[in-house]
Amino acid sequence: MTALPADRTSVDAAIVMRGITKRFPGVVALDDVSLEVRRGELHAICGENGAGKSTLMKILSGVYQPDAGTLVIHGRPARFAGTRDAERAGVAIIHQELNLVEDLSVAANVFLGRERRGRLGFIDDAAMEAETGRLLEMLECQVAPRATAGSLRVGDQQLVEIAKALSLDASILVMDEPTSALTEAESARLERTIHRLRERGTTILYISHKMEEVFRLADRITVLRDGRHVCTIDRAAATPQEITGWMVGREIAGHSFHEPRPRGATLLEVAHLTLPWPEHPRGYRLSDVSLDLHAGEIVGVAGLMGAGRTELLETIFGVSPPGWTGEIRIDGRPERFTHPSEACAAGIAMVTEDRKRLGLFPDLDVAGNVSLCSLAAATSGGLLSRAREEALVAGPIRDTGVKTPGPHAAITGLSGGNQQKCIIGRWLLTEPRILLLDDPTRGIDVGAKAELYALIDRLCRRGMGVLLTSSELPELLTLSDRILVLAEGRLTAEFDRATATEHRILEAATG
Amino acid sequence: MAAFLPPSAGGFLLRRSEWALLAAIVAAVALTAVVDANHSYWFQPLASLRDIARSTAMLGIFALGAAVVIIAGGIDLSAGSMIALSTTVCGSTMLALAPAEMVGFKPVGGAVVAAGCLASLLAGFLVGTLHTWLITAVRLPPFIATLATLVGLRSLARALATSTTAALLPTKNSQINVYDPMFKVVRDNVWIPVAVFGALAFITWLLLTRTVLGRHIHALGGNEQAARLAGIRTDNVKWFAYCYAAMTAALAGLFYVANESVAAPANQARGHELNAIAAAVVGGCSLSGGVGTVPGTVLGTIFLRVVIDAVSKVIKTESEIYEGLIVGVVVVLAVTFSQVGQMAKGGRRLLPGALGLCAIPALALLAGGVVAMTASPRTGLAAGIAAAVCLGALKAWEARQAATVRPA
Amino acid sequence: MAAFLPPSAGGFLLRRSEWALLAAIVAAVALTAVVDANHSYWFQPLASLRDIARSTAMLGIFALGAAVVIIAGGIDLSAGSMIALSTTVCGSTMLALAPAEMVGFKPVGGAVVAAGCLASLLAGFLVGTLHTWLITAVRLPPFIATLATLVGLRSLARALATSTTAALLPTKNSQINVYDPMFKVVRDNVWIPVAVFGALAFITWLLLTRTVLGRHIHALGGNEQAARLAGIRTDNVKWFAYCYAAMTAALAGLFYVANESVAAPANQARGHELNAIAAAVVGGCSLSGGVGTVPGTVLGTIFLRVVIDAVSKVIKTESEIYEGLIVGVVVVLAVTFSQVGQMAKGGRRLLPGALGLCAIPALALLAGGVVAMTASPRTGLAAGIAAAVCLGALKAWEARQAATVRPA
Amino acid sequence: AKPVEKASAVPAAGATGGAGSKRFVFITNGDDPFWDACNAGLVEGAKRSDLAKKGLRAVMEKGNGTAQGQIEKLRQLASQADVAGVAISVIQAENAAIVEEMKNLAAKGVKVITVDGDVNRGMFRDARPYYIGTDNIVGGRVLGAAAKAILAARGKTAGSYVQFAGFTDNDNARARMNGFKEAVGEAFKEADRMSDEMDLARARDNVRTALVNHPDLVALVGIWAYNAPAIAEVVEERKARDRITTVTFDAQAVAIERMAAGQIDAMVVQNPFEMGIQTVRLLLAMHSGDEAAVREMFPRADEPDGDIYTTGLRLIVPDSDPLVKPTDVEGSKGSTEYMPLSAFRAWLAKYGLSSS
Ligand SMILES: Nc1ncnc2c1ncn2[C@@H]1O[C@H](COP(=O)(O)OP(=O)(O)OP(=O)(O)O)[C@@H](O)[C@H]1O
Ligand SMILES: Nc1ncnc2c1ncn2[C@@H]1O[C@H](COP(=O)(O)OP(=O)(O)OP(=O)(O)O)[C@@H](O)[C@H]1O
Ligand SMILES: [Mg+2]
Ligand SMILES: [Mg+2]
Repeated sequence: MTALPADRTSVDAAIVMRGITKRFPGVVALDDVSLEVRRGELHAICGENGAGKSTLMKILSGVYQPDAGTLVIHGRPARFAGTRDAERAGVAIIHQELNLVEDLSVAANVFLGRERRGRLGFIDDAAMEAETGRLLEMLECQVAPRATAGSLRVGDQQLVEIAKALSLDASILVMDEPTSALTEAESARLERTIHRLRERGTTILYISHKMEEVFRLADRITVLRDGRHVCTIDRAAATPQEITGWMVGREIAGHSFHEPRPRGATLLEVAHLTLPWPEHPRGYRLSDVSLDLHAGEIVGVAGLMGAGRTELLETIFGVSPPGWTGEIRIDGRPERFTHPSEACAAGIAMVTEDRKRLGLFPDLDVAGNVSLCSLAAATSGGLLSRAREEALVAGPIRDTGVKTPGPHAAITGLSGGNQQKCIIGRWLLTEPRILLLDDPTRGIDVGAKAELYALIDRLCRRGMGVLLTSSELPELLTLSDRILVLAEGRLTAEFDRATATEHRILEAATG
Repeated sequence: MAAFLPPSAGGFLLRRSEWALLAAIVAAVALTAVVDANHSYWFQPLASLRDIARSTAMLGIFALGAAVVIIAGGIDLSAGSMIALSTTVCGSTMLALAPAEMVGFKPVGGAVVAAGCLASLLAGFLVGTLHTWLITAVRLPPFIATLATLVGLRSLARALATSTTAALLPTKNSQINVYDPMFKVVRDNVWIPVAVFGALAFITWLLLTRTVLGRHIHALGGNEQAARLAGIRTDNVKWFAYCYAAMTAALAGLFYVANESVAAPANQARGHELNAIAAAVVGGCSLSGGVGTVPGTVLGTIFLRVVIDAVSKVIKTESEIYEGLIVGVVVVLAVTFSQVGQMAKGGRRLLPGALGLCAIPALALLAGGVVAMTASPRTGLAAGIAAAVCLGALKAWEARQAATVRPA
Repeated sequence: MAAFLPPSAGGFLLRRSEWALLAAIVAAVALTAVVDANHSYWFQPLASLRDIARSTAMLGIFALGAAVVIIAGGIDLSAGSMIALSTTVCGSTMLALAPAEMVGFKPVGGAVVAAGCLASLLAGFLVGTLHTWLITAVRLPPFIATLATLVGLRSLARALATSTTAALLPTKNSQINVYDPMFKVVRDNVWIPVAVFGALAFITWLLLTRTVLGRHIHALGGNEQAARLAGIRTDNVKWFAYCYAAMTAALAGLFYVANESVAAPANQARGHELNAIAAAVVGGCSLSGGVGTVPGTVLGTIFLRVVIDAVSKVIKTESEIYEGLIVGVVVVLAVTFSQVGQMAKGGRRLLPGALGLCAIPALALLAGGVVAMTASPRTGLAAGIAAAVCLGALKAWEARQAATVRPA
Repeated sequence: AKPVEKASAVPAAGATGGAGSKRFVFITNGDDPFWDACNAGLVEGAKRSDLAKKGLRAVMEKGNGTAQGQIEKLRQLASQADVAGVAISVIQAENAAIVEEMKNLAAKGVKVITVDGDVNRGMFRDARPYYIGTDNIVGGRVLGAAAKAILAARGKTAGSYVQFAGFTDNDNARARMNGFKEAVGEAFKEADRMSDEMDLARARDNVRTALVNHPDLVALVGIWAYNAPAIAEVVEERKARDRITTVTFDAQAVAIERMAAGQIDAMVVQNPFEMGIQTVRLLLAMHSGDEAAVREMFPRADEPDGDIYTTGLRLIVPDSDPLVKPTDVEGSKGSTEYMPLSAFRAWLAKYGLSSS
């Protein structure tokens, strides 16, 4: 590890962190991390899940206080008791996870904690809404400042978070995976904003799991591993392979999925599926969508945020309200699932987006989380047996390569990638024939991603049909045999592996 | 509030659901005026109005406090006990300052009365502080913290009453009579509590909709994590909310003393905290926090009191037996009503599957039983059967709906 | 349970916090045995044991139901009223089937008794169904749904009692006396309720830790949306949980009848739902759902009853006045105690900032006041000052701690 | 009374000083000023027959208004060695469980008597040897007769009345109500019996409702102590004094003021103070096996109803031209004492009482 020797501290350093250490009950999140960020540069921070990136940024922005170490902002030693102090010192942060008050308006959210007062000290909504309007314009985001944050979709919510940070016009801006919930188009807009900020001389710390992004934007790159500073290097001097190598501390097999998979019988047919959406001008979430899925095939569904990919999968899985029309056939049998349990019984499994909210059971341990959907197999004489359960989950834990101290470790102690593997393992136990994956690698590091890709490929070769959505086109291009494109809830194009390119897909997706 | 509303919920001055509530109130009054055998609402409007106004004001004062806590994402179960403590503190203080007058039922003088009232409000502040401390520093869930004080404060009040009277009166007493003319004035002039309620409602409305603190209360209730990350001192906001609740309860306690001319901690205002919470919820406050308005809470309070009064007017004898039942049903209906809209849209079924099947006898039995007991067994039986049939039909219809959606 | 525990919480047979609770119980008993002027625990262990065992069993039976609902992420405020309804249904049924015997205080026979008990349990099932229907189909928050039944069911029970007695007895009566010898047997043999409680606890433990349904209950409480997406029929799981709660309450109601030889809906078991919830929470159930154990709940119940009994043994005169206060304090301490560990680790401050400053007088006043009233004013003053000083010192120390962390 | 009162006013005397001394425990049915007067009686009784010297104390335990409360209280006492005697005001006269617990106590050698609220003598005559108190039905009759007289004096020959109590099915409440109904006569119709679950706000609302609901209302009857001020105040508030006759039980301090202010026409007052005194006297006699003393109180102990010691009733009337004359209540028997308000107050003052 290469901590910076004191003498080389350049005068134009915006941030100097020395020997930062942070412990949480059970884990050392950061261990003696030193880091220097130059004024006006865009400094990318890379690392696996749980490497300590967010923790370091939270310390920089006053959310956490370090157990040891010092922090110097613009040459002045700083110690933040709270986010307020950080803001005063000119540090603003866009957090990894959304932090919006859904019942409040967009404007109220943007100025939360820094409300504008009018005459008599009463709150001045008009001013804040006007200001918010300007900020959103700058982000090229069409959202009414008066709209309630909860009514927005994920992408717009993320943009509101960004507007929140911009409204501080801070000299140092931390972005913790700002694009993890954004699609290419939205990411592009964000990048334009970033360039504008840099022209103003804003220093930006940028965290992302998307390598191409990092290499497009960053001046310098710092790599963290297991809470330790591995190295800081100029982008020009590094290659993505090196960086990922440093991140995971090993070489990642450049797995190739291109030897063709045997294509089996038709498992799933969707014909003229239309899902109404009453209280919305568009009137539908999905309109006249038709597709089919064969055994041993991976079909990718591309689309901008809000295109209706989740709705498509949810409708197939029986989650959506019963109002939809059209036809869904499983093995040629028309089905109308009113509850996920029916879909499970028919051999369908769905790995949902938003792991934390829709996938994890924080109070159950790893075994409990994995075995949940196939507990019947863990019972003897009607009662659950610990031994049987352990035996049951051992398989999927091995197959998916979950790194866990043991089957009875707390799931919350695992890194995001491993949690996701547990959830996939949960569904593999049900031995599904159709696997619906809704953005399975969101916020998961490259190492874990590669392993997941390999896993998905293996499953497919076993004759499983996979319907996959992703907010990352490269991912779709790597994995899918065919790629369908949704735009505004309508099916606008279908490509096979040969004809698909990022450019053509984006064209179709933007309608 | 308007600023926070999704357009759908919006409306002129009040939200949709609040207009509905208003309509319900009017309907209830009209219905009572007609059904009531001696049409008291029609012939003695003033008397009835005075009664409803008084009881509404006395409940509303601490219902506002309850609403603030609920909007801030908490809950306060201790209001009833806080009221008992407030009455006792007020009584004890006055007893301590002017024992002779208190025993002799003579006026104790403005200063002493003021002292008593201030002592009560101070007690309210301290209790609110205690709650906040338990919740933020000790990290108890609000439900538990205020559950503990629900039991604790009443007992404290009783102990206080006994020991002060034992020390200052010839005989130990479990309650303290308050006979000062000032309290009598308050008792005789209904407009006083009503005015206080109105003023408090206005202040609370300003606070919640037009001040930064109010915005922070909504934020805290809506998403505590986000509020903290936005640099809001959530602990202080909570502190305010719980003190506001406790002090409004203390204030209400003073009106209890005036209205009942006694501080009787043993069972004064016992269980009234639930009325307050019910009023807030009927008024549209969400127990998950972040949502709620003052107009709603006020309307909710009026609605509750009107219904209770209507019951006692319509059912002439032993109305108190049926009151709870009717209040319960009405609360459910009121809260349901505010969602009927999206229920219809969402294509939700009211009697789904086996649960629906078992719910039918439960509901029919309930309906039939109530009618049987209020009217005659035969009508009750009829009503029960009728209910069962209707529900059965609904169930069948819903089932067919679900089926017809399937392809032939 | 062990299967669900983060290792830290684990322990042999019981969790850490449960061992602590056990220790607290032993301590309380030992202390009482010593402090109690006539050392009843020492000289008449059996009598005391019998009382505590009986009251523990009667509370525990429906505390288990409360625990199941809480673990499933809900809450049931209606237990007390459900008990009243259960006693009344049982009484009314027996009265209807054997009016002559009931009036003449003669044995009514096993069949009639059985009918009465079954009717009560059926009522429990229907109420549980009603709750689930309100929560899942009508989409009311559990707090509101069960708050409504808390008010409604008691009123229903009273109406039922009055109307049945009016129909079957010479005089209308709002309570039904039950003299059947079978109930007397239950009343005289404490081991019966205790055995039932034990069996029920075992069944509940098995259910929660060793069955699929139990696992689903935990999942539901931990993350409802995810549970549904994992193909769990969440509505049915809720249905079970609420029926379990209501039916355990109904079962407890039968023991109330036996124990009090009367069905008196007006105020039987009023407010006991809070004891049950308190027991579950003291026993480690989290009101946010997903967390909780049967051993914990059982220990929590024992702890509560032991404390209450101890109070009445130690304070010889007017113990009932101080009971609530002490119970409140003890509940707070018990729940706090289970977190002291991480409090120390987390480097949390007990008296942070201005809130801490204001909390000091509140706590000191509380301590001083209680001592003053139980002992003498002078000692009270002393205690109050002492408390204030200690807290002040703690505050100062914490402040210095916070300061020293900053670099010189 | 003061010094002694002080001594017992400090529960600590019970908490710590209790070692060695034995207790007479008085279990009430609920918490009401009525019992404060009774407690004063206990203190007075203890002073008269200086219990302290005999290593005895008389203490009061207030019930919580439920049968279960009394049952648990009795059980707790059963497991405490220092309980010499128990006096209980039974909350449900026909409650078998309470009776059994009383018998259990007796079996342990504890002297058990009933005061104010007796068990159903027909069924449970053997539950206790003696009863101290007043026959509530007689009280009801006296008040009924008084009301009848007053109404007549006001020229009212017909109309309806409403009776108010905490729980209308509580035994002494029912006895009083039935007694009143019986004595006031058929001419007047009982419109309703309203219960308020001891909620004071509720008590007032009930009176307001009654005034609105029953246009032909001529009289309001307060059965429990706190109903008196509630009725008086609401009647005053409604300016209905001219058409409403107010008669009540149990003179709370406030009620006395109300009568002085001319808002209550007649009160039937039990004598809780006397009950307290006699309770101590009887329990002491039984405890020390002093047959003579017991005989003194119950000369006809072997006769069917020789087990009742009546502490007497008082009919309190305003000083200035009361509408009810002593002769009016002669008919309804019982050792009822006719007493003008001033005399009653003098009596209260004598023992430093504020209510009775
Ligand atoms: N509040 C917390 N309490 C306990 N442990 C925590 C907390 N926050 C983070 N950790 C732990 O600290 C380590 C670093 O977490 P952090 O979120 O910084 O990783 P990361 O690099 O941001 O990962 P990702 O790429 O998934 O965001 C992880 O092991 C995590 O489990
Ligand atoms: N909770 C919600 N409330 C209102 N509208 C919603 C909600 N969730 C989704 N939508 C709308 O439904 C449509 C589909 O949204 P959704 O986010 O599922 O699309 P998507 O293609 O799945 O996006 P992604 O999968 O990348 O999140 C969008 O128009 C979105 O605005
Ligand atoms: Mg992170
Ligand atoms: Mg989606």
